[in-house]
Amino acid sequence: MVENFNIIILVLLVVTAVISLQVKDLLSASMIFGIYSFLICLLWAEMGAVDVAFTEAAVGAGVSAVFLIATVFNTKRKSSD
Amino acid sequence: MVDFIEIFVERVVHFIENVVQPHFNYWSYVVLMMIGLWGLIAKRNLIKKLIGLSIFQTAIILFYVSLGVKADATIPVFDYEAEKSKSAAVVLPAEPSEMGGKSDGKYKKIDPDHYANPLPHVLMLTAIVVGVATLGVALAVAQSIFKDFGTLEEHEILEKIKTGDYVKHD
Amino acid sequence: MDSVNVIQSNLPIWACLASLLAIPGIALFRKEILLRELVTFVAGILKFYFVLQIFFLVKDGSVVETKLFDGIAGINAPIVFRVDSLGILFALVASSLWILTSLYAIGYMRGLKEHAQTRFFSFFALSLSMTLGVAFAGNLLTLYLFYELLSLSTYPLVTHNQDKEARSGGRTYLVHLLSTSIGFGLPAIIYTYIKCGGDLSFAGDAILAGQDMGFLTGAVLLMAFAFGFSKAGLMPFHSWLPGAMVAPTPVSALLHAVAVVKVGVFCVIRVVVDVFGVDLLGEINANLVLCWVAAFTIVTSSLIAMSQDNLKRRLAFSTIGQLSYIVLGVALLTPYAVQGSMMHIAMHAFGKITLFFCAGAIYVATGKKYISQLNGLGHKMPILFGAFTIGAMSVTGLPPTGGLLSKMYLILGAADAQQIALLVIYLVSSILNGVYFFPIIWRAFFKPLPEDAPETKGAPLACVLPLSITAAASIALFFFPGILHNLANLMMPGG
Amino acid sequence: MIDQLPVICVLSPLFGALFVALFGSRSHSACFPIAIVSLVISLICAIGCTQQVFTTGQAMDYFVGGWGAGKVVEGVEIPLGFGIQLRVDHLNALVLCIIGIAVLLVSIFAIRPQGEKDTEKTHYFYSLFLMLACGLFGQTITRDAFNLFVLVEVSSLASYGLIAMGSSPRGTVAAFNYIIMGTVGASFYLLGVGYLYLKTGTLNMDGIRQVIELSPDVADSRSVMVAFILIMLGMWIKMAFFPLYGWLPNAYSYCPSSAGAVLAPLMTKVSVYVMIRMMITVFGLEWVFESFDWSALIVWLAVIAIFAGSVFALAQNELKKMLCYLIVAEVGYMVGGAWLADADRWGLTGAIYHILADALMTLCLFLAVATFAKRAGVIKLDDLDGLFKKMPLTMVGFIVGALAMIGVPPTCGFFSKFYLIRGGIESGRWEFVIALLVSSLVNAILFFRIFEIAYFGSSPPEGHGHHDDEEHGETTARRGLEAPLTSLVPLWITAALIIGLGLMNGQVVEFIRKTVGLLGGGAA
Amino acid sequence: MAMKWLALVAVVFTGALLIYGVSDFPDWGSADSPANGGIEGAGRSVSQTFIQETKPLTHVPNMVTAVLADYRGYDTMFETVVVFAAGMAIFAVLRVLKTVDGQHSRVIRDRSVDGDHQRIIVGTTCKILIPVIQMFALYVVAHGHHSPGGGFQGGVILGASFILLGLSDGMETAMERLSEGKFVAMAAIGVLIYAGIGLLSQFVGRDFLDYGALQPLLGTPDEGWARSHAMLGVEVGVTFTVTAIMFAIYVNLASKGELKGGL
Repeated sequence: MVENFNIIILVLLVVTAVISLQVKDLLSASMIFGIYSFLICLLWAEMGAVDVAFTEAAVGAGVSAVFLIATVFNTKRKSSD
Repeated sequence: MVDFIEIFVERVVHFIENVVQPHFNYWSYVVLMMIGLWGLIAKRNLIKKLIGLSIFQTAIILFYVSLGVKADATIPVFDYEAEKSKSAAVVLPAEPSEMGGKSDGKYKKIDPDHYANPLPHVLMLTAIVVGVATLGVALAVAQSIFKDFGTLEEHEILEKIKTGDYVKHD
Repeated sequence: MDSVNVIQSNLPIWACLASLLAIPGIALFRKEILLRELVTFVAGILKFYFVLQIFFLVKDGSVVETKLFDGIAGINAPIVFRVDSLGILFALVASSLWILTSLYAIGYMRGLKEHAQTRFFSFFALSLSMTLGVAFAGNLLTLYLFYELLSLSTYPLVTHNQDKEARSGGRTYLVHLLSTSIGFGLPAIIYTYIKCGGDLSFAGDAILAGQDMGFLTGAVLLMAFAFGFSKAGLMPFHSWLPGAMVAPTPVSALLHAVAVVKVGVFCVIRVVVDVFGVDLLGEINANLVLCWVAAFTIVTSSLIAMSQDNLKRRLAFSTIGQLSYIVLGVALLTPYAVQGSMMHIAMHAFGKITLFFCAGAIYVATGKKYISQLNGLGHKMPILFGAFTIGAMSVTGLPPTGGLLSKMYLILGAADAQQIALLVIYLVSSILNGVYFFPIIWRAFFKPLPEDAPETKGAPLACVLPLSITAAASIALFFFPGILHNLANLMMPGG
Repeated sequence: MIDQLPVICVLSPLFGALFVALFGSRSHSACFPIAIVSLVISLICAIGCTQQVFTTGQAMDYFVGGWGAGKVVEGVEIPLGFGIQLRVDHLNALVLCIIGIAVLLVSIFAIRPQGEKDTEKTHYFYSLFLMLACGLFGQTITRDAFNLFVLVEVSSLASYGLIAMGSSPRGTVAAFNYIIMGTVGASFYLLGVGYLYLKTGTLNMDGIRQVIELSPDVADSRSVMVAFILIMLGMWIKMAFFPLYGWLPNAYSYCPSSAGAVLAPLMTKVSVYVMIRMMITVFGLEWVFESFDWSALIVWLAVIAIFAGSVFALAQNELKKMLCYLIVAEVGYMVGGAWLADADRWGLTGAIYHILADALMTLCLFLAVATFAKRAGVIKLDDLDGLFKKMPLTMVGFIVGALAMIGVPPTCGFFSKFYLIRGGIESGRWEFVIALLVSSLVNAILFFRIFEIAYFGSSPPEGHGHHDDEEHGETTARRGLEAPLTSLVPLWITAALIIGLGLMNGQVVEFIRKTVGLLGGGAA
Repeated sequence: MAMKWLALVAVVFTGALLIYGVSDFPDWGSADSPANGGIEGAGRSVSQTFIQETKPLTHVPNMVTAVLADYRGYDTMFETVVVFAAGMAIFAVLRVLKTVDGQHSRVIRDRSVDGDHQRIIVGTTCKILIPVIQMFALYVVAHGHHSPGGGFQGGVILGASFILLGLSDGMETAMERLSEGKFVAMAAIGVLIYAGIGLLSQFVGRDFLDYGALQPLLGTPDEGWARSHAMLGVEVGVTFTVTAIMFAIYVNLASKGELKGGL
């Protein structure tokens, strides 16, 4: 059971990473990056790295998404590529 | 023709079995890292570059964490019940204070394979925080660039530097 | 050679420091011109006094040594002074002429109301102490160290006038000297350093003595050294010397007739005598290459000198020729030739400096630079042109002047070495020297003065006095060559 | 007390930075004294450590938190690599002193307000400056691979701040590129350490080398090879080695002048030191030169770096940009020198000596150029005209630095070139020797071009100088423009050190040879 | 377009290099890989020592916190310095000290416009939520020894609560709670606490960050307990710094450095 949980998350991870880079609108890119952080936090929790997962959840999904959004609000939202 | 396909399938399965399978999880971090690196170089928007950079760093953290994984090992927090129930021989005091605080080394019986390796986790705590700190500074610099150039697209910025029409402070 | 007793004394350091200490003095009395010139003069005398002291120590063959810093690790190449007969001979010539030149410079500068004199005199003193540094160098590294510093400290002098020609002259001057010294000199030193296992000092027998070296490597290394020390003015790398004529005359007089160019030749002698050793070069006869390069330089420079109308450029090309006399003498390796070349350093120095002094004096007095304008000036300035004639005779090697002695030794050396072709070149080039000097004297004395020539005032006494002293000295050297002779003898026993 | 010195050396700038952040915002004048006191303490500690290592001949070990290898704590015998180890040995003692001196001199130089508009940010500047110093000190003496990564990040973050706080827009763009490249470099290094940890099980540098020497299958395993490549790649990015130097010229020429004066001499040199530390201590020179045997390729890369650096420097017409390309060439010297696989390790000795020499030379040049920029507004080459008259004292400092860069004997530049050329000849790498000679010629042309402009003025008067009626005697230079004392004193101290290091190179190299002799294969 | 191809080439090359390295890794999750089980002949494996000796040495069940704060405490101190340096760098880069009209104008937020409903819903929920978040953050810091958590996680959550306040009620109210002078001082004091504890053990005569030396000061039964309490002190220091700097970064990024207005 644990094995294919791993695989599902890995596939989702790769998908979110690629989308986050490809999507034109920076706000949604930040959102998807938040999801990416949250997913990788799940993967680590499954791998037994509880502390790292907790930090990634708080720091990655939480704060860095807020910083990205704050910057996008203060600059242009449309990205050319 | 048929046996040719069988041989081919058998070889692919064999290949997956003992080349990919044992190291599959290690390949995952390589894939993520390459996505991050590709985003870092190919993307023209500065914010996208930073997202690529963060993916690049989290991939490295994934590699480190997968170093310390042990099959069927619990999280690296010492739990009383498991140690107590595991073997009666381990006479564990209910509370360390009963022992007057002195440990007489009875815990040697702890089986290290039961717990995940804590060292990579410590290293990665540091790496995550360093990653956020760098992201914060990079975003601040990006905003400062936006203040001067009015755009975050790399090719437009280079254009403006060539033509020199950015805000010139005294 | 190594039985010589070594005297430890830091006289050489004092000799070098004498002119260095003058610099703060000069800077201090920036405003009072008289005091400043006095400081320069006193420094000159002090330096000469120290050099004389060392001379009395070295006269009987002993060597004065003193260590400044231990330089490179792993090998014994400390920065050390080691004064032997060759070193003291060159130091005597340089420091004695410095006194006369500083006197001359005071007159010249005051005559032309030159600008930035403080800078001029301080760098003048600095380059002198660097010259003495080269003279006293105890090993190849110290030699290279002071050689480099000399070319840097003379740059501000060469470009003193700070105008277009000074700039381009300075540029050729530096590009040539630095590129050859870094391009050829440094690798050569390092190759020797590796080949001889790290002992670069000139004491004892030659550095590379006993090394098995083929003709090719020996020749390439020798030429790398020869071209590395491009101050010796060997042909392809000589063009910095005419370029440096842009400098005011006292500079070109002392530096480019005596100090700088003689440093180049001095280094070549050190290389041949102390780095390779006469016998090693003899075996692999790599010295022939150097001989023919020097011979080629002599002939071509004499020919070019004939075509030059500018007086100072003609003297410059004649200097290149005379330098190659010395290089050729050393390259012949026979005792007579080496002694002749060492004596020629002194003879040529006194002769050529007189000529430069005269050129400067003419310029101060009449503002004329070109030979074609010199008609009839002999009657106006008889003493000046008299000294000019003596200087010319000394350089060409005619009887009453010392030049004859050194040339005679050189010719005898060439004969010893059975190099008849080189002997012929010696004779022919002496004739060529005459050919490009005597028309000037002829024009000055026997051509009528052009009618419209403005009333010319005589050259200042401070200029005329030194040139007459040097002229007298070159004659005196003919009658009492004793000092030079036994010094040269010490360096190369026999003959 | 003596054996506490290594930690105090790292901590005093940290405490300085904290106090500056605490009290600085209120009174800007308080920043400078705190900074000076903390840096003087760390310099004293650095010199104390060197003295100790020099006299006892032994390296100074220090285990943070008391977790010394082999020490018994509470009945538990502590293995190597349990805690974090610091060690001051022959190699990093001198680097420590050079950093201490450079940082102190630049902090004195930076007291006068930048001249840029935001003088209110001096306390941020000093706080970042001291943290940069703390990071550099820590990087030099740490003996733990991961700790080195954290300290690299500390000094990099401080340098990102220092570069980006300037007022010039191009500076912020350059800072952004520098952040990206610096983080990628540090991440490659981290990945390399991860690969190493996976194969050797410990993070302590000596521990890794023992495992590599101990078990042959680890030594020639692929992942250790890849780990070495990754660490090298990371460090080459940090030190701007040839193919990866894109960020350096803009970053160091458009940043505030006093920031440039501290970053240019130190950041790249400490990265070179880290590379050499990796080669000697973590992998061992035998492993590097035998089983990893790519030294020919890397020396060729270094040769290209030297040529490219020199040629680009020649093509520049901005003064600071030119010096930055010279730094790229100097890094080529050091990497090339370190990778000459010559028997007696003279190339490596030359590279280590060149770290010290080049730090001082670059410091001297950048201090002088910063003073020109501040006092006389010199950016382009031809703004320099007539500078000899306007700022003769600063010009003297610049000349000493320039002569050292060309490699004129008494200065340290000549001696480091001497050892590098010797290493080059003995290892038969003639292309490296030729590259060194050509680049010193190009340096000569570069700097004399500057002297000419400064000496003659960009357009010298036509005709012969002395006939027009200049007034007699000295043309009094306009004294007004001469640099203030706070920028002259550091410049002249550096110039004196350059000549001093040159003359003292005998003892210095003996001292360095002990490291190379002890750990390297070559004879001492 | 050239950049795209360059990126592809670089990515493929590094990817191949990394996978080439992966080929002789120990198997996934194997307990006796060099990292987990150590190499015979090279002394006791470090990570096994961590697992077996943390309980007797420091009485701290959570091995990660023990390694983080005590054994490799020097690393974590510099990590806090990294966070502090990031804060200072952001201030240096973004902070606009002289506003256009030359003096530090303080914008008084006009509370008259209360009518917009969005403000009411978000305002009230946040008013209830923020105290709970802060309580949870302090719990995380305090329980770092027994359960996953510790200085960094707690600090970030505490910082996030202030950011939430800034988002919901506007930056002024958040700045009133935690003004610029306060959080810069807070950040500096956090690192000072950390380094101070380390220095304390040096004053007592043992090495830097050797918490065992604090046993006489803290009056604990044995050195292990002293280490456990000192670790808590260090975690508190880290929390201070991380909270202050996270809030500082948000405040600067949101308001482009003028520290007023905000998102």
